[in-house]
Amino acid sequence: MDLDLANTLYREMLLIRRFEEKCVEMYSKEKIRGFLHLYIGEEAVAVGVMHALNSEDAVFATYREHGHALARGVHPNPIMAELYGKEQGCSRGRGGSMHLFDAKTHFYGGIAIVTGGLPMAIGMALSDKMMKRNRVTVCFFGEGAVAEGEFHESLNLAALWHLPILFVCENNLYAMGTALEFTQSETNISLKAASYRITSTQIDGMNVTQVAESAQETVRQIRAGNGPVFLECLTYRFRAHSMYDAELYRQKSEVEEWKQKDPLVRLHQDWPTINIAQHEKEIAQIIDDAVEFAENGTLESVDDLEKFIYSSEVAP
Amino acid sequence: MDLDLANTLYREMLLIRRFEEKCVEMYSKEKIRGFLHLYIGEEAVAVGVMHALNSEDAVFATYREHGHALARGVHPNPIMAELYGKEQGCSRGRGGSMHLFDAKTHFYGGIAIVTGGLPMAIGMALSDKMMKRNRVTVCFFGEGAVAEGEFHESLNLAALWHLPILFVCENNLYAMGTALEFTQSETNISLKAASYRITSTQIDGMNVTQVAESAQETVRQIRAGNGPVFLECLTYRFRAHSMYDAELYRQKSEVEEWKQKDPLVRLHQDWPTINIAQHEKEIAQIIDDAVEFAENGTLESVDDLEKFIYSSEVAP
Amino acid sequence: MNSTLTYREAVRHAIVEAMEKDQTVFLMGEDVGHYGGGYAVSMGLLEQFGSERIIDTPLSESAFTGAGIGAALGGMRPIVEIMTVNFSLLALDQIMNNTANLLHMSGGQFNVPLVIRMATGGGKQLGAQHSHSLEGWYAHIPGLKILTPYSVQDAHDMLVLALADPDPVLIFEHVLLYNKKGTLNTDTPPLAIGKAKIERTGKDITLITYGVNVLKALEAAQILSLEGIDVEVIDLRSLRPLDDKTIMASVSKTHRVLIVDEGWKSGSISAEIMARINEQAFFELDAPMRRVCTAEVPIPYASHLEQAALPQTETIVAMARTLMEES
Amino acid sequence: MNSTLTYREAVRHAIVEAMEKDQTVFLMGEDVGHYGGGYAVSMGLLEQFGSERIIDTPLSESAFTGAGIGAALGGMRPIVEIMTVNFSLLALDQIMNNTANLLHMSGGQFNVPLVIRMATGGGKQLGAQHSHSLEGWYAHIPGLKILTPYSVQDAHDMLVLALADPDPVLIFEHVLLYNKKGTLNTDTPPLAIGKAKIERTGKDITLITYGVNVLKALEAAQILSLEGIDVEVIDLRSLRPLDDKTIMASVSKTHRVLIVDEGWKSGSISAEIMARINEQAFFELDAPMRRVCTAEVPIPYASHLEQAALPQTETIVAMARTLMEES
Ligand SMILES: Cc1ncc(C[n+]2csc(CCOP(=O)(O)OP(=O)(O)O)c2C)c(N)n1
Ligand SMILES: Cc1ncc(C[n+]2csc(CCOP(=O)(O)OP(=O)(O)O)c2C)c(N)n1
Ligand SMILES: [Mg+2]
Ligand SMILES: [Mg+2]
Repeated sequence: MDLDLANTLYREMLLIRRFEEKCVEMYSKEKIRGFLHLYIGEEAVAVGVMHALNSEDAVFATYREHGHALARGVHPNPIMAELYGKEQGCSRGRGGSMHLFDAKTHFYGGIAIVTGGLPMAIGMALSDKMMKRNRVTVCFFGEGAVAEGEFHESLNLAALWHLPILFVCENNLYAMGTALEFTQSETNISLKAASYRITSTQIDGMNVTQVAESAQETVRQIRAGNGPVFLECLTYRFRAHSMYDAELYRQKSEVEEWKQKDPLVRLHQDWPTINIAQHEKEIAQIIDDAVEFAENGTLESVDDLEKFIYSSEVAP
Repeated sequence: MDLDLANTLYREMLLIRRFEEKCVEMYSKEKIRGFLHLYIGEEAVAVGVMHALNSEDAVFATYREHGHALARGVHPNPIMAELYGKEQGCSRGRGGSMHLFDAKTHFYGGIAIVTGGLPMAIGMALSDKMMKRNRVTVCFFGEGAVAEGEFHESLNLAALWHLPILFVCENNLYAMGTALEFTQSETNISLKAASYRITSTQIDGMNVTQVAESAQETVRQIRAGNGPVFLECLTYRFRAHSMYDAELYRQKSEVEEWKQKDPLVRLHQDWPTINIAQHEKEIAQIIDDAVEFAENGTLESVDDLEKFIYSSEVAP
Repeated sequence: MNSTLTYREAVRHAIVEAMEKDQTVFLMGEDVGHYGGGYAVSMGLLEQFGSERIIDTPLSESAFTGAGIGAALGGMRPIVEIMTVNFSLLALDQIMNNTANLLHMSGGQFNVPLVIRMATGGGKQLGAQHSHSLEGWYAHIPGLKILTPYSVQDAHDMLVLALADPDPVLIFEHVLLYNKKGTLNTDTPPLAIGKAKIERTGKDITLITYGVNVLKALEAAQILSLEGIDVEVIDLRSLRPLDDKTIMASVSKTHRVLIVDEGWKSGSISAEIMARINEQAFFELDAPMRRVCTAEVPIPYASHLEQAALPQTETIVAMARTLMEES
Repeated sequence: MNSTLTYREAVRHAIVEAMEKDQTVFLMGEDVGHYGGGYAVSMGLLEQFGSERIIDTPLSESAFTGAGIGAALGGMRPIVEIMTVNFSLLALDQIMNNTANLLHMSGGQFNVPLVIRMATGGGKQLGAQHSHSLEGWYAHIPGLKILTPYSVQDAHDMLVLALADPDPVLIFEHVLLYNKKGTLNTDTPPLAIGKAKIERTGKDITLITYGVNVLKALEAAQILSLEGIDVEVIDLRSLRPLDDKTIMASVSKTHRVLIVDEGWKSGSISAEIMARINEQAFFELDAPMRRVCTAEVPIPYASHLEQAALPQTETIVAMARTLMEES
């Protein structure tokens, strides 16, 4: 870690933070609709992990993936345009908040079925192994996913087939309104992964330095052919699950406590010379540009509704 | 354990053995059709476990469930009639080998989707808990089931909800033709269960004494309100997976080795005074009766085909 | 007693009633407790009934649906809530292989009095993995009953009927209906499962639909009436069983058929209704039957695309006009 | 080159050919390797291609089907074998929510060249959890192509076509066909996906079917011809897309329609075909269209009940006679 890197990571986290704050604003202006799951509070995870990847690696995420898309390097403009439902969006406006996709950066979504992305990630890693590509596939999901059968099937395959895959569990303590203690008989998630003989660590997901360093080392291991790794990142979402959520299931004081661990504040404490004002300024511009880009975007023609059901035209 | 009990257990195992040998005979005479999964070699598991139950307890099994049905006390006549497809069969001839059901003995199948019975067993145990019935639900399945997502979802619920349920894994080393090492990254199955904080033990499934004693103790624990228990029984099937199986996936020598551990022989070694000849004689009679019963059975009228789609008549 | 309330409240009302009357009734599903339900149907019930009867399950659709079967076999009356129809795909093994099969394949020994409720349908810009309408698809499965309440009254009554039924019943609640207001009368007995309801009588066209599209159908009928086209609107209420009698009686009167449903066109319930009318009332038809269904696409997020994909009042009106011109 | 072989061998032949020609093709599924395949399709392939390309998966239908998607995205050409259609219910999340949706919901970025094969159908006394016919049901889902090879030639050709397709293709192999013998010609190019095939020309009735029922339909046509009823038999080959053109051309000739399929009647693919004929060729019809489907029951084990549940040559003949008498 050095100041340059600290600046980079800070800036990326700040981009996510400010981008999503803008999303909230635009949601209340009804520019953005549908479900909108914010990543605010959890920025260190996506930013720290993505930092360890190279441009060829593959990423799978969930419905809470604005942060992942941004950290992966998907341009803010097509993301904002996507949220606006415009054809300049990264999924042509068809996906919305829960279905961001970007072929250029190998960003495979934006899968909104909890654990739905894991089996696909397994297959991607399998193709890398079969094709002898020295690539890593990273798959993000919440701790709620650990109760789903698909999670277990996937971890078993990864271990059994010794695949080059990194599982990143964002343990933010709640699955919608259901606390971890109501979803898992074993609340130490990293132990669940270990039960598949997968190397598994629990780290502080509010500390981007730790995430970045762990990810770096982990990805190195995976590239070296040592098989899958599981990182459990302890984190917290500062906002509601989605835009509709009475937050009856947690105490305000708990939220406040976690806000003390804000990953941006934390990194700034460690690196007081980070040039926050400069970052804020530049990012404000980026976000203004993204909004402008989205505002100026066009709507996909309704005539194209049935385009891309198949690669070429096929009658039903 | 005393000689009486040894005689009982021996006799029950022998009944399964001879019953299934008769099934093979009748299969080659084409009296029985469809898939026929034999339990021969694994008798100690069902017999040992069922011995620990009382008549109110509930049992869920798989497609390889002749042994479980017999050990549970379902009468051989309706079982054989079922295999014959007769309306005197325990499922009126509609189920066949893979779908034996019997309400009287709380025998809930006969579920032929691997792990398909586990969620139902969870629900049964949940109903017992909610209704404050001091009952145990037992659920049998093979080690192949451990790779299925439903297995994990079910174990988690059992542990989380502290249910009065006994999981019995019949680890016979193969799932059809796929050896355990190809289906599990962690081949010690009892550890998988333990990862849910479920009390879990690995026992010798070829030794009916050990199975019966473990089950007894285990069921006592469950009835005492200590939550779910998992018993992994190490066992082996002496025959093909079903009637169609080239058995290319295992060595003849391996089969021969395991045959040395035949649970009937083993029990006889421990209790040399078991009256084998007498048992053989009586069981031969029981099986002849079952065959006669099945032969004399009648076919359900084709007019009743749509009966029992709903409890009362309903147009589609 | 008559009261005015929302569809959501009507469902909740039915749950509360049932749970107060019958100790064996309970609700389980993801976020039904602390969160108050994905669509807020069960808001407040955890406080009222406690966590033993309002059970927040982990994300385990297959296991908790299967647990519903087991609990039903064990004498309870579970109401399983699956948050959204797409997630029910994770539970299909339990729904088809076990729930639907069990009574028949056990030779009549084990009926499964299980109620499964789920939110269905598009229109809220939730995209391809949260907006499908699969109720017509589920209606293919023998052993299940498939209910699609449209009115506030039915939102309540169908849950009551389902809980009284000895067999598995799936109830599909359209996401756009939850906030709809209407009248609930709790004095008259509910209209039985399998009975369609004529929402508007007419003599020119039989318009058959269910769920949220009853609204659009009634709107369309209103517009068409100004043009002198008199549409009879039938709310199917139940997709399995289908009320052939009511359908055929109407067709014999109007001789023209228009079907509206939110499933994808190919293999939709509309196709099945057409097949039956063809089989049972062919010679009554003056013109080809027509249908307005959802475009055969995953529902897109962008509002204009989503609206273009779903049946609309205008497309219904246009199709009705076409239908009147044919002979 | 012409050779005589079984349907099973024809599928195997197509797999071998493809794997020899293209290093990215591989086969995965339960027991495809050491066991040789649940229905022995892949017998010997493990020895030929090794365990890296003939992959015995654990019992994890959802994960290995989803892994097929991922591998396809990663540039491989996976053939996923699901042993029996009922087990595919465990993979439906991956099949519908991901496989079918991905290209559209990603705005055209990610096509999924995945082939899924599975055994389907009844007739082997395997009971309610191993005998369903869900191919017509799957045909409801946009984004998928649904193929149902009947002939030995198609058993081979459809796999070739599927592997050449940029999008997901599901192939349903009827369990009763695996031992059927026939001729395979590998010189002529295969008939494209989406094209039906007229197996017998006739002028009185259009009999539309697919899969194992083509056999029964041809038998029925033979019997009916002795009575002077001349039946045209169409093998659909593909249930999605459907070949409307071939169907309508035939209907315009015969004016009478009989459809046979092994799905449960309500919501069957037969219903969809009826709906389309009604929409596209209504005025060509001289009589109501008729269908012979599977009884709406889980398939029972006992042979006489199973046979009673499934379409039979005699029931087809009887329905055709009825159809000729109507007008
Ligand atoms: C299979 C499935 N079931 C339910 C849902 C509805 N749902 C969306 S997010 C969510 C909670 C997931 O929690 P977690 O995995 O911890 O991720 P988080 O939202 O906390 O990031 C639920 C229940 C879904 N999308 N998919
Ligand atoms: C979901 C599902 N997938 C596949 C099958 C086919 N199948 C039947 S038994 C079996 C092997 C199961 O092995 P295991 O659980 O170890 O039980 P065993 O047969 O050894 O007793 C398979 C693959 C099935 N019945 N259900
Ligand atoms: Mg979470
Ligand atoms: Mg086994």
